[in-house]
Amino acid sequence: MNRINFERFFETEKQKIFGTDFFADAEDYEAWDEIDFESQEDIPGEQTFEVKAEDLKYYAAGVLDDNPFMTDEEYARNSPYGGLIPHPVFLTQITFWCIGVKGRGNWIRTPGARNPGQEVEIYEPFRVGEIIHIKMRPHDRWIKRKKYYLNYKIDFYNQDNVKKACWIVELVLPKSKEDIRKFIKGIRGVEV
Amino acid sequence: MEKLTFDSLQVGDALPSISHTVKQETFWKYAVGSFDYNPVHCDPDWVSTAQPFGIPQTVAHGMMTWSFMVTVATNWAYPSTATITKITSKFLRPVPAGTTMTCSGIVSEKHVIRPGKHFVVVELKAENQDGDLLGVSQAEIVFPE
Amino acid sequence: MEKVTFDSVQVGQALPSLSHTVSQETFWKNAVASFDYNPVHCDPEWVATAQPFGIPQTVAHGMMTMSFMVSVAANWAFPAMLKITRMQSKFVRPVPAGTTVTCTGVISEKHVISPGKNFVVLELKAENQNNEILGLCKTTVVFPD
Amino acid sequence: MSRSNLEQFFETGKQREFDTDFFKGAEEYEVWDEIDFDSQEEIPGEQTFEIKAEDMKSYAAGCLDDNPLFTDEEYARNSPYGQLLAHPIFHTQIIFWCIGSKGRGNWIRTPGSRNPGQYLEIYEPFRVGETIHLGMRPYDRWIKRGKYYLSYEINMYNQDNVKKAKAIGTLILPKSRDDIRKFLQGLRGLED
Repeated sequence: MNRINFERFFETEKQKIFGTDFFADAEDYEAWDEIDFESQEDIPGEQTFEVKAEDLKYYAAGVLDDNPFMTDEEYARNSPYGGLIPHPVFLTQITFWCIGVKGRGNWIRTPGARNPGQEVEIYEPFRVGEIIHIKMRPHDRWIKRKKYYLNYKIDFYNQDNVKKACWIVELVLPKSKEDIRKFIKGIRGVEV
Repeated sequence: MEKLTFDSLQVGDALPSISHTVKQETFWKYAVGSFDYNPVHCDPDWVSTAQPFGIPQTVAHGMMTWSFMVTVATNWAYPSTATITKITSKFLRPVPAGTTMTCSGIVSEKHVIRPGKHFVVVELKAENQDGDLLGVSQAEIVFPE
Repeated sequence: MEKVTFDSVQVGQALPSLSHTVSQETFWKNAVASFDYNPVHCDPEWVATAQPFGIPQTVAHGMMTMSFMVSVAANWAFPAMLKITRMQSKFVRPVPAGTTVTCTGVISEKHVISPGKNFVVLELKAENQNNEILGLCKTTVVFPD
Repeated sequence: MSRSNLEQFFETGKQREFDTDFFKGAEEYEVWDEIDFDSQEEIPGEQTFEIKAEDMKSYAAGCLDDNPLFTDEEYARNSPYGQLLAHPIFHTQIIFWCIGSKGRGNWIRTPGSRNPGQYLEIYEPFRVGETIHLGMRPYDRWIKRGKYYLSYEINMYNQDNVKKAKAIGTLILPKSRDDIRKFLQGLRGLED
């Protein structure tokens, strides 16, 4: 699966440097049965996210939303918002970026993972110019109908430590590293 | 009831069910036990015209139906000193006197947190003699170390 | 910027719908936009055998389907300066390339709290061309005036 | 509706004292469209609840639960719990008692109200000898499919202000005082 499929769509700085190969380090992703629920203190992301107009605009484009508040800087500036506002699900981009490849929470990159549904709460919309950092911790882990669920609670803060949003990010995962390895080799590693 | 441990449990395990046939007297008794003397449960004359549920009979307290369902969980969990921490309920049909309510439960989720914090989710339900769903409840039950 | 007042909205009111036909290219574009390059969306060869969803095709990102649904809410709320505060989604069916996703929304609950805190709950739905439900999203919209 | 139907089941001091006529004073109950949601500080109940063994035992009997942990003090004392336990839904008795008929929250007595479902969190089990007081506040109020819902958050504390449990109590209510009056005359004061 090489990058050329994606490169033609790259528009932002961050997109050009982000690791697009989710297989590359899959062996080291946190596995469902190895997550430490003992310590409850907050875990930072691998990196922070400086919000640029291009990030907002191309998230909206990526979800085929042509709403001018999210895509047209001039229009947004003259609106009561006074500037671009993001699509409410823009924090997806922030999360995959801040979690990165090596850090805690990288299980969200697991090949073979499935998305059962999410819960997001927005306190303040993200704004161009803010530098967002995330704090996350294991929240719940369960088995239901032979599927292995995991979720982390992620809080999003800006440079002044104002809490902007909260997301309970949840996936159905392969159970163990061994099952992840199967998926890496292209074999189904769930509910076998 | 033999002792259960979190590890011995499986998603899909059924809990022993219970059933009760409820009469007007049952509603009066529960009203006394709960201080909920709402006439929709206690006053057959008033209810025959007021009919909050659109039927002329008195009906069981939602809280009684809930209590019946939770009893299925406590009968199953307490012998193993497991504790119930969170319970929700939904009442789907009014339950007139004469109904035989059967309450049952199954383990639907196993939450693997850490020793002393592991919990299961039990789905409870109450059905009448025709198998119609009267109410449902979901209980989180934490197992000791 | 037409003003939408809390009193003017009614439970049951439908919001303007939208629809998109998704292709593999749409998935690649969304991967770039969200940094979510999971092979289940991006790698047709791998998915042909790995089949996490038990089908040999790549499928849309859940977050894209959620974004489509939330766009229905944003198209209605943003021009009226209403604030989208909470979203809770559920993905019911995988969405393979070639699907036409149609998203609709209806005001299902009106929460009368106090000026500045009133909110409505929208039930948003995504369906495919055979009217099968792909996803659901419950969204809270607060009226700031 | 004569009290005699009920008196036959009285077992506790509180039961003999409690006003069983929900019609009396119903005109003054809090009404759906008149609840003040602005102030968010916790409102106390009209009275407190000193837990006696008879109260817990009578609740279990009232819901036909013969579990000896709830009904047999001697058995309970020798069990791993070491003392009498309350059925998890015993809080219903506490709430109806503490709210009484005149104070805030008395909408739960409204003739014509319906119970759509409840939410309860138990932090510490209730114990004989504790004196429980309530801390309530309006939580949510909404219309759905022509029905008028009201919910209060009801926190239950013991004499040392330890929070024992939290309930979100919700009922479908008649919309206005006029609708309640209809019910008082034995008519159906609802639109759905």
